[in-house]
Amino acid sequence: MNESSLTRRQVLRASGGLTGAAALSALLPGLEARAAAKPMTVGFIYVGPKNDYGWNQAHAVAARKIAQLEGVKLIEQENVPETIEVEKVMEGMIRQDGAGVIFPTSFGYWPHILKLARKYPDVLFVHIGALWKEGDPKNTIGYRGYMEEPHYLCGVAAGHASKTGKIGFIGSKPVYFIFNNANGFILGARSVNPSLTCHVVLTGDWNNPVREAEVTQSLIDQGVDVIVANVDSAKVVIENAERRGIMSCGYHTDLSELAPKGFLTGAEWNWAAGAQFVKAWQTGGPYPNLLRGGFRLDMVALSPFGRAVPETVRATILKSRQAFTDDSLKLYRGPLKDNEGNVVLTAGQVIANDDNKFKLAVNFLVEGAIGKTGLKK
Amino acid sequence: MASWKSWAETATISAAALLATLALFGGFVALRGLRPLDVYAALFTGAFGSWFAIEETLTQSAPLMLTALCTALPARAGLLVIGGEGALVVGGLATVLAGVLLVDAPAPLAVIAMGAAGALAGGAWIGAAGALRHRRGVNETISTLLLNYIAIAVMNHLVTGPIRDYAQVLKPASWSIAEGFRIGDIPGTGIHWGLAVGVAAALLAYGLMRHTTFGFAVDILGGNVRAARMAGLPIGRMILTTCFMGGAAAGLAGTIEVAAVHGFASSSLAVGYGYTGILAAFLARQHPLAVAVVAILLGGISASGGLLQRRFGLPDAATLVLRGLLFVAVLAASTLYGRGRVFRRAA
Amino acid sequence: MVTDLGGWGVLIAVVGGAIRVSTPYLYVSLGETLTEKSGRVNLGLEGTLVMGAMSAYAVAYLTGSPWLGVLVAGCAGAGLGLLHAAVCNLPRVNDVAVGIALFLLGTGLAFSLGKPFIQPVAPRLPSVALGAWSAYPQIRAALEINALFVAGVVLAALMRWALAHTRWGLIVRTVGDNEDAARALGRSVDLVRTLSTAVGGFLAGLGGSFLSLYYPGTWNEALSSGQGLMAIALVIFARWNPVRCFWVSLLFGGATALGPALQSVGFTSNYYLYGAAPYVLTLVLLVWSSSPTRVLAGAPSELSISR
Amino acid sequence: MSAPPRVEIVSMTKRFGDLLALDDVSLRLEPGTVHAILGENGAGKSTLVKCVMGYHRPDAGRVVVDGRAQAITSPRRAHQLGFGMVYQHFTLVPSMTGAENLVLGAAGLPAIIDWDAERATIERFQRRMPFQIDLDRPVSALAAGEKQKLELLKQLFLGRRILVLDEPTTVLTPDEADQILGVLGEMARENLLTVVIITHKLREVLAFAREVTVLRGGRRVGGGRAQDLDRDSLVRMMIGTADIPEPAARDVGPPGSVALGIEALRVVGDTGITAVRDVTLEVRAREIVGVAGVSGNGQRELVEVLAGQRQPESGVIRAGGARYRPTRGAMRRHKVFVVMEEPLRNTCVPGMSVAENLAFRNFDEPRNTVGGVLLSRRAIRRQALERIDRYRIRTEGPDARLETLSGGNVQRTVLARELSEDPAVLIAQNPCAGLDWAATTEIRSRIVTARNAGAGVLLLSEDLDELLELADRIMVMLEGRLVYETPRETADAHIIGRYMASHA
Repeated sequence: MNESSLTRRQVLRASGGLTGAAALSALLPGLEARAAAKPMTVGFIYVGPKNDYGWNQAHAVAARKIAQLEGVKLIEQENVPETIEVEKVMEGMIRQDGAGVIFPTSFGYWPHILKLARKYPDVLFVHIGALWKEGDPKNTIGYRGYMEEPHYLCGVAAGHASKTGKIGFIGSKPVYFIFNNANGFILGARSVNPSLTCHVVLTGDWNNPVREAEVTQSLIDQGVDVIVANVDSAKVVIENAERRGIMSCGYHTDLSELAPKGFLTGAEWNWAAGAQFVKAWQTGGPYPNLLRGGFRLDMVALSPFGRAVPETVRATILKSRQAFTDDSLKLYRGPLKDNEGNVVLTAGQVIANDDNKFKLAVNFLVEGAIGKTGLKK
Repeated sequence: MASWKSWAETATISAAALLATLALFGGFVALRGLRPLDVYAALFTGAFGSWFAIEETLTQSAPLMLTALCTALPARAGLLVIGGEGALVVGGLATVLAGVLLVDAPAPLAVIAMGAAGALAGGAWIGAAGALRHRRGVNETISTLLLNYIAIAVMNHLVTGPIRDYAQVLKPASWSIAEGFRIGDIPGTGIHWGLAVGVAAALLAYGLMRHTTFGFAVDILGGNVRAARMAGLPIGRMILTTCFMGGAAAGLAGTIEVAAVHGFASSSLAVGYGYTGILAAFLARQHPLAVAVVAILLGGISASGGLLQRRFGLPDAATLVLRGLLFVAVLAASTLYGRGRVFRRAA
Repeated sequence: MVTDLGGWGVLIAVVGGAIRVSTPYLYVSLGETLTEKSGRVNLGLEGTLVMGAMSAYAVAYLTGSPWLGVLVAGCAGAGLGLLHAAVCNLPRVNDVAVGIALFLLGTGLAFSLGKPFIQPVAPRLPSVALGAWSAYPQIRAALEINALFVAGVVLAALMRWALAHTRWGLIVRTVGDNEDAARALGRSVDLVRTLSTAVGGFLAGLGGSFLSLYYPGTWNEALSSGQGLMAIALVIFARWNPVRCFWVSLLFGGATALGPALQSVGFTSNYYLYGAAPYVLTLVLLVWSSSPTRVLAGAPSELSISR
Repeated sequence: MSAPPRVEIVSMTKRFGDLLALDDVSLRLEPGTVHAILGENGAGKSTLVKCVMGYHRPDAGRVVVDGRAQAITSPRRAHQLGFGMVYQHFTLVPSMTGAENLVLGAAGLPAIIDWDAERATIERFQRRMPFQIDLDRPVSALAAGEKQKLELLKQLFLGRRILVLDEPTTVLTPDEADQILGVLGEMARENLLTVVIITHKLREVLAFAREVTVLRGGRRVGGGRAQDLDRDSLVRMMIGTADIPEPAARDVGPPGSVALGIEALRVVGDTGITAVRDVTLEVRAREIVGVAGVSGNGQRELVEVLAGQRQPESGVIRAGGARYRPTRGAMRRHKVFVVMEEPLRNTCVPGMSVAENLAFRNFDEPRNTVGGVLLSRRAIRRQALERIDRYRIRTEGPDARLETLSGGNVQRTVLARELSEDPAVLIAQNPCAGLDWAATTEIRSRIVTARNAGAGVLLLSEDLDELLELADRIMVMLEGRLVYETPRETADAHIIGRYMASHA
């Protein structure tokens, strides 16, 4: 029923030099054509509380926007674990509430989505991991921003701001996107100060405030003076950093007001494309099954600068952002060594920013990182 | 376990507790400006109102039956074990290891071996707490609580390193078992075979406790350990056996989670089935058959939780409140046993 | 300028972490000690702690006064304690089971009522800079102490003294050690236990307010990682002695801080195992100190778990 | 010290459900007298006292103190009026020191206790007392007699003027009883105290009381000045015309081979203190060996070891000549059976049915099972019906929960279980404690019958009269040791009593 053969490459090829939303709109004629929008119930499933100042809130914000679409009714369910329960929740939304589009917004929901998508071909499942591959059901979409790009920009800010030459990255679980983000942060910082080091510490949980706070304190005791946290909600880390008088970068959503003194900037999602998928589904228009992108497709964003970032640095960062947007800046480019001295990329080797396969396989931390991925090389 | 009179007594008191719970929960939702009757109706619809709802309820209840036995069986011998969560986790881990080791075995054999491994690991886990209790006098409630944390930490450690499947990008997870080893749904339903395992375990436990000399001996032990010693019963063996069986049931729940739901071990094994199982065991007054019934009731509460959220905007924790109220009410009502004159008169 | 303290840094971080992390442990263990001294076990302090954390945060946010939040947290805890006591006062009700029930109910209520307060930022409790003398920021940070911690230390000493030197202390111990004796003295066993459980709940509520209003200083549903559940183990560990509760809490805080401290100097593997250290430690000490033939020394004899 | 008040109890009536526990009982306590309230278990003695002490609220009746009717709504009110009670089961707090226990009950106990001042007061007080106790040791470390003395000391320290003693001699040796009751009698004569003794023992009444009130079935059935009453009339009043089974006659003749042998047994108690020290004894078939002793001298631990409820530290137990470890198989092989006090606590499961409780010994024998594994509830029920009938257990039926039976019938249930299978060894510990006259007589008679049938009986009892009536030999246990032995023929209560009190 849908023209779903559009792959990511086609999307990108088609979008050419256009940017972000404009490119997307061009792709989705339904949006312009204003074809009769079917009434549609849209279900959002969150893995935690939807106002967590973090991951779930970023999705809840998108959900609010989608709810404003014509004919759309929003239903939501929070704190759904990545077990059979999410299958039952999705089925409940379909069968009890008549949902036509479902946004299960946790990475680990994917296998459960695949199972149900085959059973309910009339329902669109939009997942926030870019895991769709040929052969997966056509009524599923994977989309996700390249968060390492805004992390690179945060790193630039951190590199300028750090006086000790030590910065910190607090991660949750050892999965590839956490390490991409860490690498982006470190590469950005070392682009300013090549001798800078970054402690990479994993808490082991998506959400464990006491351990997050304790890691923050310990890092600060080690002399770290800029910190970013890749956990479900970075609130605790940023507040503790602010209290100890060091600087911090945000994640997921705009956290600038949590740290009026020390907030530099932050890496944010832009899940707005979700609305396009809903419209396409309502109107029978085409949609991609896999959509990945960074600044170029407007799928990530940068938080407003904090007081601690001087104008000159702001300009540098914005320039880098523009370079991501026009694809002139590549995150991974040779020569590049990992933090154990192994050569990852030789001089002249460049990884395209949309090389999804490379990024999914990232199992190393770049030079300057103190810490291990624990992943098999 | 006795005559129809005690059944009638149990039924009456349980019904009273249930009504009190609903009344209190009605107050809770009324404070949020909702009409209690609407919420009750949604509770029922979400739990039993359609075949789909019933399927969901039964699916949710399957692991609860098994983890409830983890508390109920040792409780019959007088021990308060709260380690179902940990036993489920180690059971799941053992299942994965068995499935991966036996990758070339014929599927039926491998499934049986995985079940045995899960049961054995869970049984050993809680059995260890039983042994510590008997040999060293270590309070089993506290030791099993600690063992929960330890099991989850060990599982997290293993799936982020030693047994991690690095091809799996979703989350740190173990190697997966072969697709052919997955146990599917009961034909014609959307309910996986775990339900059958749960019901079978409850029936088996009931038969053992009610109709064998071992069950009788356990009743003596649970009723009065001094009387059991005086009767020369092998206390240590009985404690170990009941703890092992309880742990084995929870371990089987881990097998089910791996073999029917996930296909691998990950932090998604520890989502609270063990703790809800404690509740189920107490609501069932540690009776193995009642455990199955209560598990379905609790499964229904979980199943309808989604509907309450989506229809009324109630927070997800409302089901937790409902379960907590139910638990408090049932415990408070336990004071009524033996009070009603009707139930004391000769039959 | 920050000085690199190397290995000493780890030690200071652990000590600082012990002080930061120990306060909730201290309050729940003192509360549980009092309750158990009166002959009851309250396994529901996790629910009380979470409820305290939520209500403190909510009230601090709504009124702008963190200390009012602390007070309300205590009252919420006392309320749950009263409920525990009221149900346990009924004959033939198992207090351990009631504790588990209130664990569910308390967390359920806190999560339900706390939804609107996950996002807002509430004013935080002030701290006292005990380390101002030091030139090292690490030491200054480690000794930045909240009044609740100081109050907890004083309370531990006070409770120890009160159990031996006040009328109430003697009465609580009597009720916990020999119900018949208490009745013979004309004391209401139920009343004493009710009050002890309520005060125990009050203290656990205060412990929760420390979590949400001081450190880590936020409210969300993962805020407590079982500090309340551990209360019962801590108390056994401390042999029902309030002053030892303080040391045991510090030990637990230190064990919790050890992992992050090691991670931050580059030992970044095995973090899950570091995280389990407090539990393994408790289990080992429990096994070591228990005996199959005699009751735990110091245990109140009316306690259901020590029989 | 002021004189004790004049107390009148008028028309006291108390109902528990259907049971009329106290029916219009009146009595007068003259200041400075020793007044005995005599009656069987269940006669209403404790109910009466508990009404006066403020534990129960009477349905009718009043207490008049010095001419003024007082509503005694709580024990504290009773204490204020000067009533104090010494219980059969100690009401001392084991983990506290003697001094703490003394101070604990003080009416005007200040919120903050000045221990130096309190200690000085206590020392001044104790110097006036006829006996001394180390008040710095925790009560758990005191011997039974010392605890009883401390209990008395506490009452006097607290300024109680009307002292109620509940069965005071169950935990005192005859000499201690003589001493303490003597002291109290002395104080009463000096008009410092009024003493009320609750008892079912005639000896105490006749030896110490000036006034007697006899209760039966909740009613006052007689009384008056002790010197006007004799033993027989008191017994008649106490027991009435109830049908009392005849005591079984003791077969004479030499005892048989050794049924139970204990060598150098050491046992550690709950608190880690050695409770039984190097006990060695033999019980022969057709013999009852009695062990006397004040409660708390290791008897409980000894019985627990023999019953399999406790592990001994060292020592050997033999049954029928062979090494005996109390496992189920050995119990069955050597036919070792046990009857203990407080059966609901020690030997039964209150929540299980009578039939189930009757089957504890043989539920796993072929006749009660199907294939040795499955339980035949029908067979167990059949066995119960037969035993209920033979042992005259009064119950609603075999399916009634054991806890619904009266104390005597619970103990009959235990006897039915323990005596039905021809015991070779019977361990009995205070088997009649707390039971009424009829049950007591019947149980004693069944024990003698078992002996006559060939059992070796080890009878540990705190009731010296019971031992003197039943035992063929009597030993005395003190602080975990057997310190005296005498055959029945030469047994003398006073000599035994002295050994119960100390090594003399």
